[in-house]
Amino acid sequence: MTMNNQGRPTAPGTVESNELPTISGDRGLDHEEALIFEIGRSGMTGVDIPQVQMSDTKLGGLRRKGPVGLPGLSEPEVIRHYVRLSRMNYAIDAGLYPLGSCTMKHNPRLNEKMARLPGFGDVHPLQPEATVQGALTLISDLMRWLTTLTGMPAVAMSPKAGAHGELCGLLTIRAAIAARGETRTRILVPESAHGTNPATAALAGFTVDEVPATRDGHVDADALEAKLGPDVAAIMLTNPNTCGLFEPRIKEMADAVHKAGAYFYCDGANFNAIAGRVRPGDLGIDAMHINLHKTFSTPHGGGGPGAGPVVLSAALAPFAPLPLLVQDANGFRMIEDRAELPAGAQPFGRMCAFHGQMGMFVRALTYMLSHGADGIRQASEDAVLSANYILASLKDVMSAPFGEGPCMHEALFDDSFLEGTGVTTLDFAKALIDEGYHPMTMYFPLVVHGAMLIEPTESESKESLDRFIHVLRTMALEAKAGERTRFDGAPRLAPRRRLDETAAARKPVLRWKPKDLPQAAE
Amino acid sequence: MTMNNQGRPTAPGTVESNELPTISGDRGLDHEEALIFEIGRSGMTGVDIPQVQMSDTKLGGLRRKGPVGLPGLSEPEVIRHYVRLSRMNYAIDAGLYPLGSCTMKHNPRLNEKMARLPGFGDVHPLQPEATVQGALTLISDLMRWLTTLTGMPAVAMSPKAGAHGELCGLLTIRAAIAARGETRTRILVPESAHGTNPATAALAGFTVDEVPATRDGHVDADALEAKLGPDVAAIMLTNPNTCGLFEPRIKEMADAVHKAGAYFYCDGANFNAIAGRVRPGDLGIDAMHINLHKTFSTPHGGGGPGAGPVVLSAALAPFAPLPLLVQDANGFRMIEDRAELPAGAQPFGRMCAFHGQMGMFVRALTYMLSHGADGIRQASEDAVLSANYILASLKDVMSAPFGEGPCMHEALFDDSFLEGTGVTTLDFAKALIDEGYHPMTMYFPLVVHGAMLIEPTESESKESLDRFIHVLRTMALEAKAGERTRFDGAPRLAPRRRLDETAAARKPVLRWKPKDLPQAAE
Amino acid sequence: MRYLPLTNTDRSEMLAKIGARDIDALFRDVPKAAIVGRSAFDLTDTKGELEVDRLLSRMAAKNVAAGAAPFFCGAGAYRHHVPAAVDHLIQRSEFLTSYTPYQPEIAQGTLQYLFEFQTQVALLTGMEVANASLYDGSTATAEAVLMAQRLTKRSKAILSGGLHPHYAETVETVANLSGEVVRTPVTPGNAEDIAALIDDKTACVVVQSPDVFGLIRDLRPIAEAAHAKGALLIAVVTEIVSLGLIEPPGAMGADIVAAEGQGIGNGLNFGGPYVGLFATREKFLRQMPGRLVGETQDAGGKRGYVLTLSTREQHIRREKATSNICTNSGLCCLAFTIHLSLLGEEGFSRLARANHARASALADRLSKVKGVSLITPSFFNEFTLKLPKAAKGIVDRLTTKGIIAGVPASRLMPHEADAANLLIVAATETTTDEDCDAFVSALAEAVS
Amino acid sequence: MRYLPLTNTDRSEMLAKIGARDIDALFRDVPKAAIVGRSAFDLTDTKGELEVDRLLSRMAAKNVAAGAAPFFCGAGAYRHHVPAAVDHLIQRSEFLTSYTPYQPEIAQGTLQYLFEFQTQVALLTGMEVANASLYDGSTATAEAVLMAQRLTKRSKAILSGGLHPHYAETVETVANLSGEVVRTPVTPGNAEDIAALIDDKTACVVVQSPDVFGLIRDLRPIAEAAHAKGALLIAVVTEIVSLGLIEPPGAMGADIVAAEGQGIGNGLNFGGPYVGLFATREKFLRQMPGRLVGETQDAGGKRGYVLTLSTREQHIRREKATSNICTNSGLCCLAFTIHLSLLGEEGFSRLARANHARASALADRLSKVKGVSLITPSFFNEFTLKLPKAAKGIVDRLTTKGIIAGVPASRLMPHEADAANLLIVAATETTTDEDCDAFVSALAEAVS
Ligand SMILES: Cc1ncc(COP(=O)(O)O)c(C=O)c1O
Ligand SMILES: Cc1ncc(COP(=O)(O)O)c(C=O)c1O
Repeated sequence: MTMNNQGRPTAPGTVESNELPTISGDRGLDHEEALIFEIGRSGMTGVDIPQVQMSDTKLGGLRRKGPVGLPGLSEPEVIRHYVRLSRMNYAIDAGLYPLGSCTMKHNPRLNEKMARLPGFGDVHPLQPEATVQGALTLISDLMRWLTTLTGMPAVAMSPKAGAHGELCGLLTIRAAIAARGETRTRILVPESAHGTNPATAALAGFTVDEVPATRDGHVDADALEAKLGPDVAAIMLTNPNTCGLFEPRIKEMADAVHKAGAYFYCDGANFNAIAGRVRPGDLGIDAMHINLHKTFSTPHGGGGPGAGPVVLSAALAPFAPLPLLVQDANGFRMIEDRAELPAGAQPFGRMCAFHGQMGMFVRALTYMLSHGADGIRQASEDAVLSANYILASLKDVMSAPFGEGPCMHEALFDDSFLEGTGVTTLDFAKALIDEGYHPMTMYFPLVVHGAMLIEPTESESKESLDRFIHVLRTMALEAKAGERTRFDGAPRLAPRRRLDETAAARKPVLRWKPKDLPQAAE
Repeated sequence: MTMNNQGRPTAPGTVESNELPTISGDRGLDHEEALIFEIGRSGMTGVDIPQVQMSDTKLGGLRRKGPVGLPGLSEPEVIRHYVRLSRMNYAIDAGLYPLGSCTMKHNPRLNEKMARLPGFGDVHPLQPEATVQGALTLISDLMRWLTTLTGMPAVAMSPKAGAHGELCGLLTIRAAIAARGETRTRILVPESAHGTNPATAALAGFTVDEVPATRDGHVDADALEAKLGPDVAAIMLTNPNTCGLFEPRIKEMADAVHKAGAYFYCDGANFNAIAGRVRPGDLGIDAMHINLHKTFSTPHGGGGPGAGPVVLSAALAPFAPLPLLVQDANGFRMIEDRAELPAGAQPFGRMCAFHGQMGMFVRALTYMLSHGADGIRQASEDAVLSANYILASLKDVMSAPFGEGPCMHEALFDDSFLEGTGVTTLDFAKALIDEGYHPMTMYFPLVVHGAMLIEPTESESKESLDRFIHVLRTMALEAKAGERTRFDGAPRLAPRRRLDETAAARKPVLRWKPKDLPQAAE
Repeated sequence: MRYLPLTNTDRSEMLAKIGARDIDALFRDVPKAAIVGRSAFDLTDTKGELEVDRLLSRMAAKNVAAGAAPFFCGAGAYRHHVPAAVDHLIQRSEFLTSYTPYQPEIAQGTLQYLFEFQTQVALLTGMEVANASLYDGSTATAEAVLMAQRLTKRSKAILSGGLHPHYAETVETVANLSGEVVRTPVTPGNAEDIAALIDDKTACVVVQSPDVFGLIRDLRPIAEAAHAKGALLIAVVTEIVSLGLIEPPGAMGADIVAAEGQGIGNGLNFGGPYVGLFATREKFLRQMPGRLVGETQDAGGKRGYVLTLSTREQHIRREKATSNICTNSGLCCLAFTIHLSLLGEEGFSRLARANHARASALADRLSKVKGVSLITPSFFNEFTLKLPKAAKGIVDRLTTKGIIAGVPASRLMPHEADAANLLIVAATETTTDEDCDAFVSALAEAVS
Repeated sequence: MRYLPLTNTDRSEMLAKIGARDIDALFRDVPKAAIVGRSAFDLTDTKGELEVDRLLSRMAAKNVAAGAAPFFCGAGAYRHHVPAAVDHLIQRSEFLTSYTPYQPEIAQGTLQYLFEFQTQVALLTGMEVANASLYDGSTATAEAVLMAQRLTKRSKAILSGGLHPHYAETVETVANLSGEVVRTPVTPGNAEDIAALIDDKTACVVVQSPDVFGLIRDLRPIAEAAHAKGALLIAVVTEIVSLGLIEPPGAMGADIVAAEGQGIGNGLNFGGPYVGLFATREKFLRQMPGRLVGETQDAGGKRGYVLTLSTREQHIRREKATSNICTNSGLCCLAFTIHLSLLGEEGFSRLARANHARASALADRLSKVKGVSLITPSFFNEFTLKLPKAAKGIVDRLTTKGIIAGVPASRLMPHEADAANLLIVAATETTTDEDCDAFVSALAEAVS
């Protein structure tokens, strides 16, 4: 999930190190590692491919003239390089990852194994359909799980992540409106919305109209209804919302929206709070993306890949994008062209080449089959229970802007408890790093000052939650007591101290260059 | 390779830490981790197995009465536990591992992939031979590589590690002598020999007679020849020897031994120095084990598993243990019983159940096919070159007991360069840990005082060797200059400071016990 | 359930601490009517690993894996050998289960490999800067068109007929909203005269090389024509390995390169996840979509890496962002960058040569089959054949013989009448002589 | 060569530094005659990964994987489902490519899991202490006999006829050197009266339960008899999963337990590597073979683990060591301990129950086949059938039908005339109903 502190570059002053300097620069098991371009040398390679004879005659005179400029490394060096880099990373497998809005839950290893079965991992998107019936069956089974869990009649599978799903949803809505011969240009988006929502609305050619939040962290339903009008195409609501709360007036808002001839797009990034307990279809939602990489645990190391299927109401279903999966006497088939459309289908277009994130589909279905409907329900309950446990255990020492709770799967705090301490939300979060934890989401949602959004997920034991709570409580009390050592210049125990983001943005160095060439940015 | 400092338990005095204490006890990416028995709780499990109905009637009245006492953990907890533990380990993949006599070379990942092919990993040792012809072909191919590389006519594949191979070799010799109607009880073993040599000789029912080393680190051939006699069954020589030197008078010794009616057993742990360049068969060797987990890179994390096939001369071949792999019209067959023996075969017995370390065989053959004869030769040359480069780069600041070199694949130093500095071999080695390196082998071989045996293997780049040399040079110069800070109480930057081995041995605590039970050892 | 660490005892203790009667109390805000029970879902319950493994393995067994047959499909996804080290390394817990490197102090591993990835992509494409990936080649192409429209403040995008039809449709879907998209006629085996169509309303021309038929395109004249009219040239590459042998778009005047990176480090995966490569000129930096990693220093003076120029992105700029992308292709970048690090200059060029040699030899043999002709005079590892009958029928026929003969052009462009008999055939380093023999004889038989 | 980081330039620079003319100069000590060239080896040269992968995959394809057929072999190696997490974790670089934890400061990961492993083995077997593994069950049994001979200073070892013949031969091979080994007659389906044979020269009796035919043995009377004569009882377990349901040897008076741990965490691997489990009484500690990990503290007062009591071992005691073992089964212990940690009390007992239930149901059905009878009244997941014909022929016949029907007793004991018609059949949680149906009907047909 995005961290707005990234948008407020920090430039820490240099701090002197009280560490015993080593000769090598490495420290015990912590190795510094140069860039591959600094390690490699020419002539070396980590693969053995025979040098074949070959003529230029079929290259249209466009044979590459110069070298690419890639460094040469042997396999042992490459392995050591990436193993060392990996050791500089925090990960779910190493500890609690309470990054609000990101649902960093356990990624089961069985999912990885299944995704690597040659029958899934080594099939081509365009090989004859007779040879991929198993793959198409899997997609159809996953579609059934998604529509059943959401209580929606249809789902578009091709979107490659949540934001892509948002785009898919809005384009479906756009098409539906056009099919009615109308044009509607405005989309209502709460100020608490995730950045992708307004960005997507703009991308889809709509103007964004912000809806304020109430003092208790909900969307102001009255303000929203007041903003409805003939030019409103849709509202984009996140539910549970980005403050970790369920919108109590959601059905009422849905009715109002529909009455106004608009559609209700729901950002489903927080589906993990309600899966198996609440069906978005019952709430009057017309379209919702599901982040398979969050709710259904497909690993997205380093920031991806994801998958963002979009469930659709009956009103929107006909406008789903190509390709369309259909089943007939000869089995499953992907309809990739308008010429073969089933009755009523009016696809708005195509989201991407081929038919979506199959690798993620395999993992998500494996997750669903493993959990089952009962396990998915239990997971949601545990996620909500854990967030409330954290809220209840910390609200007396930290400040919960929306009071007593209950919350859904995320516990939100603001920085008022730090007022006057000189400790900022950033300091507080960075101090968590020294304690062996990944910080919570900071400065999001924007409706709360110095927000700290904690999403423990269902993957933590009570013992783990208790340890985390103990650390946060102690930190909060220290901060209030004016004991700042732990916070000033934190982290101290990580592979790096705070990094100078201002300098990085002022003189961007976005790639390695051979020493002789000047850095382009300079 | 064994470290004799283990035999001299060290008990460091407690040192006070100048570290910033954290609330959690964890420090950045370094997490402390409790025992699974302290983490788990009853009722929890990391697998979902249906509870089946079952009657006791077929259990002979011996159904388990009490629980086992195992802790219950969920999959996420188990994964986190082992990931955290792993992060407390040094490994080849993370850095140079110059552990003399252990040949800690790169373990190619392809080998792991091949060993996991269902056709190899999921076949049963006793399933019908018609269904395992591929597996038997693989063993036969590996046998061919081993006999060709060593220039020996036969090989026994079942031994499970080097020491097991030594036993196999000596039992073969014992059987050969018995077949001659003789009894010979004495085995000559150089004092520089690895501990497994005398231990194996004793296990095989022989008495051990030590042969001294010459001042230049070779076996004293004259002393050896003088010790030969009608009661000598064999000599056990390591070549290249444990000082990292090739025995120049090896053929002469072999001839003398044979003349005396004894056999020549060679410890092949150091085969990596000569593979592809020298054939032990040409040196008059009768039996030699090959540590596939060293020379041929089969991973043996945490101390195993290994594989120790034994190549045999024509004189010893008939006495190889069961099972025997033979090929006939119907393909390959394992002879597991004396009734079916081919002409001349007089197996001395059986080393273990089934037919050896198949998983290691797959990896070793993958290594051999990948390298090829040329690559294996190059690997040996690079291993020897790298060791000599280290010797040449350090001999002026450290002390090389056997002078100028050249050495083979290992560079041996003693502690005379530390004399009077107050820095011991142990301190010196432990200081390497803070520098990000695994220490060299210490206090072995015993023929050298305060030995430091460095085996870089062929897997390191020149840059990596240069960094290592720079660190060692600087350390040696500091030690000589009396700058002890780096050495006293090192390591300081590892997950643990020096551990109290004396206490561990005095009051052994070899298992976790529930708090209420007293530790058995107390 | 094996993935859920809370016991029932834990749950009640936690509820007690919260002061909630039961779990339902925590769902207080949910309209009662909207809370459903287990029965609302006609779905199975928890299954053990063994059972799930069996179910999915059976499904997988119903597919013909590319490696299990003579296999010649390309058209945007290519089967290459990925060294075992790649899959081993990307499964390192610290890579697999980390997320976007928002906390640089404990994400240097991810940040450094992304910085290396950006450098590799810039080098391959011959461009100045590259981002930290987009979803795939098709969405990267769409982003490129939108970026060109922003940069030129012009609306028209001209798409070459040689652009992969799926890519063209993806571009149209989004770019039509902000402007107009023109597609030039499909000219299999020939380069259409796209330069002629460029006018002063043109924001960009989009040309793929090698194109969807495998033909290698000379981008230089197009770049000149575009630049002369103040338009940008967007070069699309669907087989990234081709850049080991062919002149990079950057050297031919491309302003933006949008490419599919699947061919390096990533499997076929039935279409995804893949990795979108995006490179451009330094001066266009601030209009780039997607994440960027930059070099900087930490408070201790050590070199380090951070996400930078985020002011382009949705989480800062919201509706004014250069793109709505958030999650990208992290792990696929990692596979890409590891594989390319293993290859290095030497390995990469050998790989490219091996591919071209394979394809050339196969093309020679197939075009000797009676009634079959090669229509792509130049190509890298993929070419197009004209068959005497409809390609789809031939492919189906060969499939029954256990040969996956390639992609019928009609599957991608059903409306192009004269594409009906065209077969797009790819061969890579994984193609064996036996594969080729089987294909040649089966084709000969099928067309006779 | 992809695994060798030195370039030729590096090599000549290094030779220069060394002051050696060429590489041969470094092999100075090797007798000239003994230095051979490339031609001395009739072996292939370097091959790329793709090529090696193909070669070995073809070999592997020539075998019938247990998972690819109805499969009923046991007799010392058992097919169980190993959770995916196990293989993922043992491939962590820090586990896979580390070695014996000689440097405890940077090997706590290995040392702690070995300490946990020792605890688990002690708990499973019901003994006080266990070591950090031996090679496998058969060599562990041999070590146990040698240890008993040392402890009792007696020479005779009595092996039960129910002991796996490969184990018996392994014991004989080493124990005969130091004393005498007596094997009691084989009594399929019955417990021989071994107690009667124990005399005051007897160092130990070795009894396997479940025995090689699957029969569960009551060790209590044997332990009593042995102890009465000052001898030790060595209990052997070849299917470790049985201890989830059966009374542990420790509770029945065993002095030493030698077991095969393959059944937990480790695959069949055609016979190895497996993991030898070795547990005994605290008072025998100093005569134990193999490595031991113990708890201690570091200089900072933190709890930590080290290799301990090494004064028993070859590297210290040399010819007086309790064993010559050095390299053991490290990674296999790791797989074992991870799998067992995943199972926990609950999972392990369910697993054992599932195995017994499967085998019981199958035994019932097979023994109803005309002419077939069950000769093992008690068993865990493996039992023995008496067939009307030679078992080997039946097994071969069923093999042609794609069914791996089990292990003919004659394969293990060709000299036992009345074993000819005996078939040893195992069923585990991986055995499906379809597997059983196929087996039952095929057997019925084969024996009729
Ligand atoms: C609330 C919310 N909406 C949308 C998104 C975008 O989803 P994705 O990152 O999969 O594109 C996110 C992900 O961070 C999110 O947290
Ligand atoms: C010289 C020498 N001989 C024998 C051995 C024993 O081999 P293994 O550990 O495989 O039993 C070793 C291994 O450490 C060794 O270094």
